[in-house]
Amino acid sequence: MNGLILAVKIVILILFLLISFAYTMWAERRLLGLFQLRWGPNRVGRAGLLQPLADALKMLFKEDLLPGQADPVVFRLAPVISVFAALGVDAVIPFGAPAHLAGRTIPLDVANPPAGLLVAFGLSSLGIYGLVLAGWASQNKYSLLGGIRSAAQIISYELAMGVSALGVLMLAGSANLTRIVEAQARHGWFWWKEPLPLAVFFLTAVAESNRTPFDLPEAESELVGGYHTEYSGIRFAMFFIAEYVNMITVSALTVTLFFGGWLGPAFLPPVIWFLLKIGIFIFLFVWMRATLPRLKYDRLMHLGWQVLLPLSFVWALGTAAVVALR
Amino acid sequence: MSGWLIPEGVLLAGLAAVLLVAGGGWGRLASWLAGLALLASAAAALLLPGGEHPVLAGAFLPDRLSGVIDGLAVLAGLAALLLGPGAGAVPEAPALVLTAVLGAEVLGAAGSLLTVFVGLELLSFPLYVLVALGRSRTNLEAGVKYLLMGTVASGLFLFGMALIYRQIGSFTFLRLAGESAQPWVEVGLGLVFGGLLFKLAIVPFHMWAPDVYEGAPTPVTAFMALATKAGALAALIRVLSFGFYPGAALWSPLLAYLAALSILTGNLLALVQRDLKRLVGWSAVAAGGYLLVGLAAHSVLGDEAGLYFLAAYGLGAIGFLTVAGVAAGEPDRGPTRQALRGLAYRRPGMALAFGLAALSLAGIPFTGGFLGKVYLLQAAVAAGQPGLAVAVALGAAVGLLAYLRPLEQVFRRDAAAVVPHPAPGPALVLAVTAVLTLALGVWPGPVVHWLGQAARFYWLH
Amino acid sequence: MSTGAVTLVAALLFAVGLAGVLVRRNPLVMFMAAEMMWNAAALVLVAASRHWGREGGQAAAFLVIAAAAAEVGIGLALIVATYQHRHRLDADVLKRLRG
Amino acid sequence: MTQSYVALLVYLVVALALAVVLSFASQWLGPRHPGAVKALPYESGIVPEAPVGYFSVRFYRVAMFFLVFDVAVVALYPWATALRHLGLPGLLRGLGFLVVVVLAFAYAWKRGGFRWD
Amino acid sequence: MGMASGIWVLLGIWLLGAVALAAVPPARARTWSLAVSGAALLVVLLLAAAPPVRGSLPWIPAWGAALSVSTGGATLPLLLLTGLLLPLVIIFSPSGAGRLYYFWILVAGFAAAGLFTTRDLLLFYGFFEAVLLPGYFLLAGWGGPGAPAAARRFLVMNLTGSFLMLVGVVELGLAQAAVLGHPAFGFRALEHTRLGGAAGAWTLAAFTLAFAVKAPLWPLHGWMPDAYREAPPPVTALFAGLLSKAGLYGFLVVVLPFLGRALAPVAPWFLAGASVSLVWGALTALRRTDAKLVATYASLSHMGMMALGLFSLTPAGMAGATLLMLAHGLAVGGVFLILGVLEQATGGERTLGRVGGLAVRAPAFGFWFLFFALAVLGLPGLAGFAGEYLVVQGLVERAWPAAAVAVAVMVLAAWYMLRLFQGLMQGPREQPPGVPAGLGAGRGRLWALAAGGAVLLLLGVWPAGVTARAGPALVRAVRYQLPGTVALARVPAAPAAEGGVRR
Repeated sequence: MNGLILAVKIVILILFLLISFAYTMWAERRLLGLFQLRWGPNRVGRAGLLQPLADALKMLFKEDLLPGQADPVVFRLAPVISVFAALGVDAVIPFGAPAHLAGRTIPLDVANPPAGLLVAFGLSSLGIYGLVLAGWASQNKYSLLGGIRSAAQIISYELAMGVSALGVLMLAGSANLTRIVEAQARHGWFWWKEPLPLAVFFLTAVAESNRTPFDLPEAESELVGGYHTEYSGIRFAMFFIAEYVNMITVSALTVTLFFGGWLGPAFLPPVIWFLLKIGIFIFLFVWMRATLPRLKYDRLMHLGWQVLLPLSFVWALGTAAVVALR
Repeated sequence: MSGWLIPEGVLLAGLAAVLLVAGGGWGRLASWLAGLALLASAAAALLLPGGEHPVLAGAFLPDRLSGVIDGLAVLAGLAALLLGPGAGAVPEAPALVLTAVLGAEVLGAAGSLLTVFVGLELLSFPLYVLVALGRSRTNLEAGVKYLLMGTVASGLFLFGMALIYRQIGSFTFLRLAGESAQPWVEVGLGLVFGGLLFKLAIVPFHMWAPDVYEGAPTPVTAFMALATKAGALAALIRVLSFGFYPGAALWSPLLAYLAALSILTGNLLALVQRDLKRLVGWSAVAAGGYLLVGLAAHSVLGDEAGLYFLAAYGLGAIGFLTVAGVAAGEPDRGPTRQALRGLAYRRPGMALAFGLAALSLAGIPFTGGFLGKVYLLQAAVAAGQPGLAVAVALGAAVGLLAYLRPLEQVFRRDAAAVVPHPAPGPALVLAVTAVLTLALGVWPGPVVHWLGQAARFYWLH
Repeated sequence: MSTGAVTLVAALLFAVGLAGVLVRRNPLVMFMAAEMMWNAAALVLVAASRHWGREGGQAAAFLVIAAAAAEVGIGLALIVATYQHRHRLDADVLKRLRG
Repeated sequence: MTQSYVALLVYLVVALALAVVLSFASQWLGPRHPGAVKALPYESGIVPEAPVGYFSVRFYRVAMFFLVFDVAVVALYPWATALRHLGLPGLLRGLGFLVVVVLAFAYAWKRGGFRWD
Repeated sequence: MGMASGIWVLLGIWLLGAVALAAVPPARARTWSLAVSGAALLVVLLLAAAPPVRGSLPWIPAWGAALSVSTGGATLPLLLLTGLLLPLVIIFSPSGAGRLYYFWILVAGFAAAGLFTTRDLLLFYGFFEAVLLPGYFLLAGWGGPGAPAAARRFLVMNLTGSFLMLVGVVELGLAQAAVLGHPAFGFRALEHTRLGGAAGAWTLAAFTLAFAVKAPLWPLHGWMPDAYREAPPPVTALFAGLLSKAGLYGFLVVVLPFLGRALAPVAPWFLAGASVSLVWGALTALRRTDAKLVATYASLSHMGMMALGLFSLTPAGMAGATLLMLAHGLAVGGVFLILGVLEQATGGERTLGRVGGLAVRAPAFGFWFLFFALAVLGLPGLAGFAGEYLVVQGLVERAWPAAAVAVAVMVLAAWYMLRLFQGLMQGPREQPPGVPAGLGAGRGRLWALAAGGAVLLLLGVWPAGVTARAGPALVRAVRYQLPGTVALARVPAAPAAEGGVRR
């Protein structure tokens, strides 16, 4: 029975992620169109709703190129790692309050390890390997530079991200994501207690998913796509799957840590609340992409190491003092 | 008072200050600060009355043994600072030296395997960097080699430690002492010994020593000769002697064999070396063997002897290398015997210091090295290991030749090599090592007395 | 999983690491193999910690990880510097120092 | 608890399988017209001359900073989680640890480790 | 400290004299060294005039080791030898020698004086090795073309023996640790040692090895010919006259008193070894044509003679050997010094048959050469004779075959010594080209030789000056180990026998 429940949950989660990836992409293109006073994809299906499907099919039937000098194994491994890491994180994020079904309590997450936040961070860190290895295995100067840049950027911002989450851990007294949400049910959502960490967390989250204004690794204008220059077909698409799933994931994490996860007034089911909140953050992602220019590399690193990291450190210390002395 | 780990604390505070000063690029000020911190640490170790109670739940045992080790480590650190580590002279060098000394001090006061591990790594990490600091190919190679071998050795140590913990549920020597002999603990101890013997450069864990000693900048080699050995010896004394772990005595025969092997191998291979640093590297292998003689005796006397010999050996090696370094002139060139040609006529003072150091290393009477060997022989004979004593004697005979060949060059009259005047730092190091070497050899009474008390103390725990 | 089984796995890891150090010639790979030995130890520590119901082993494992990180920092720096010097990584090339 | 990890493992295996299958889809479905020029690295149309070289040592620096500081931060997680039970002594000990971390950070900053241009 | 201050002063003179050379201008080094050795000789003579003294300073209390010194027993004769020989060596030293040369000479004086006065085994060991260093450096630095190799062989052979002996030293020092609660290295304490069985045997072996190499005795003399030949003549004199005695002195004051119990059963083997030394040396001396080598092997032979005296384990043998050490040291030292002068004069040529007739050109040197050669072979009326007589007497008491060998070799000795004299001094007159007409020897050198000769003469007519004083003390020292020797001496083993010793 447990196995069946698990299987159902896994299938639902993966389907959800794949579908929402597709429609996040669609939504982004449509929104960008609106921001830029144009239409965006609106021909395939009603309002372009079938556009993602068309894109996917196109990608599937493209030729799969392998550059002559490339390391064939690593070259093929890299996108797998990216997608795997992106999908993996979502296993530990609770999507809603435990459901009661036929006398059983079913937690709405695939897995609930005691230190779920650490697992989430750990799995998401794996994603770097995908980018770096892609860059390295392509044997292309742009790709290599893109891969290395992405590694430097992601690990730099990961540090600030980790520190910004410290305050939440202190307040919740647990690294378990369900507990953190429950704690917010008791003490109120954490965003108003931890506004600065929230800002840092979200910013670093944007950087982690290589999104504008932190999309240096891809930087079409200078790196011709960066780490995925040499990729084609579905392998090329996989990096996009990873990017968009990451967007969803980090939005979910932000919501879980700072905005009470699935919590919300009872007139809507918790899962819907959760999805709504995620939607808001995805909108923010798109908004930022439409509005902000790309940072220069040195500015980016400076921001990560010398602004975000110390700021969140100081804030974490303050939180520590408050929590310990209360 | 040192029960509160004041020497270590002082060093840590000094380290912080030095690091910040070095970060600003004020290398000279960093050096002075580091020297000050070292002196303060030694003063705290030797002048403040020993706390002699376990600290932090037995993780530290600040007693007189730790005082001895603190003193020796500080000596090595001061020598390194005065000799000016690293040809490139990065401002961080003093901080690295300080960290390594801190590691040795932690080892000296270690009360648990975990503390030993921390001390070991604190000692090793800066050394990996210091060895490579000259940034020449040789330096870097030596650094990488040391790093690789050191990592493996630490791996052995760690796995042994983990096995012991798995069996008895604790890291502290106090707990280990209470256990009865168990096979898994024995296996763990074996691995732990492996890791520690590596630092002592005992055959078959000696492969790194000649290469690293040769490849490191001379001041760093000098530092290693005393400081790493001090740290490793302290740790081994704690593991072997402090705990009275019943199984530890079983290791004595094996240690005795390794000691004999190291002594003979080290001395024989020292004999054929042209490069003086490499010579010291092999002699370090032999010296590790000598130290192991004391440990294999598994007695108070043996531990005292080990400490005494260590002091004598370290001073000798520092003096020897200092002269070699000055004589070689360019920091990157390995000092060979030829660089010393005619030193006795060009720079009689340096020649005197070199002679004392070489004779002490060879174990000639009225130098510290001689009495160190007598001490060790006493321990071996008293422990009923005359065979080991004979190995010590034979090794000394071979080793003599090794040191004699450079010494011959010093007195050669046919052609004198150009040797620059030593800078104030090296000159001071030479003066101090020469005086201490002589003092240890001529008037050892007080030191012997003091060591006896130090060693007896922790055996009585 | 029982402590014994974990220890067995750790012992295997340890052996693999040791073999890697002894057999491979690329310093980077050798270094990774040596780190594997460390991690084997950390694994045993964590398992033993659970076995005894004491947190000491876990703390020790943490310490090991921290030390390993520091070591990797130094190790990579050295290996990269060597690499820049000779553009090839091979322990057989590290022959300037006989040994 | 073990159940959680088993579930996680199963999920990860599924995710991995999905990723692997997906990645080979184009290879099976797509056309194949290999060519010498196609196999060249793409450099905006210019024929590549030198092979891929080296990149700035700055990137290694970032890697090492990350390594050291990230482990330090991870070490803070258990402390942060348990902080409400530790009280003032726990706070002080954690601060002691932080002092060292901050010291290292300050040193790296002062020494110009974070100068990126 | 008290009455022992004379000894401290003596040691101080040597050591400070050597160190002070650093401040002496190079041109004055020789004069300064002569003054130092003269002052030392003066102190030795004063000590000889006074009754035996003994003193002790704390050194390493935890080990039962102290800076103990005394002038009793065999010390004084050997101290006299040191005092007399060193000025001679300095006077005969080459004029071009620098400060470093004299430094090592004075250090040799210090080490020898320390070795002969100390009464602590650890300190004894220290000086025993310290004696080697000046020998090594003098040989390596100022010797002939083959000197560095010879010097290395000298040092390594000797130190290998010494290092093994160090194990024996420690074994002895710890022998009574169980009783005393700490090690003890003082001679007084060691007399009571009861090391038997395997430990005793191999301790004895270790000491024997070291002392026999140092003396040297057959078959451990491998380093000797090269070293003696390659060293500058004054240094050879130092080796043959002084350093070689250190080995025998070791047998006398360490092996017999502390390991006599282990030695007694195997003493015949030791006698046999010494006899071989005696015969081998003599026969080889007869066959060599290099003048220096003849003297060298003669020396080896005489070392065997002295060893025979010691291993006879009789009072007469021990006293005779002591006297012989002094006499032979002076005499053979003189021979080598004069050989040096001749060598200088002939431009390095010293092959018998290619030089000759030197007595005509330098009658004074010819005379003194004959005198010292006769002293070496033990002409009645000179000190050597009394010594050899006593040795033979002791051998007759214990092992008459050895006595017969000794007497026979004494005849051989006459033969090779005269052969040497004739070959150099008489013989054909024609000289190899380039040999200067006269011998550039100063008047001072002749006076110095005369002084040495006077001492040999004095002791020849008054051997009791040495034997009466040293004998009883030597016998007393072995009373716990070799009761048989005491019985032979027919002197009560009471403190009264050493009545002259003061604290």
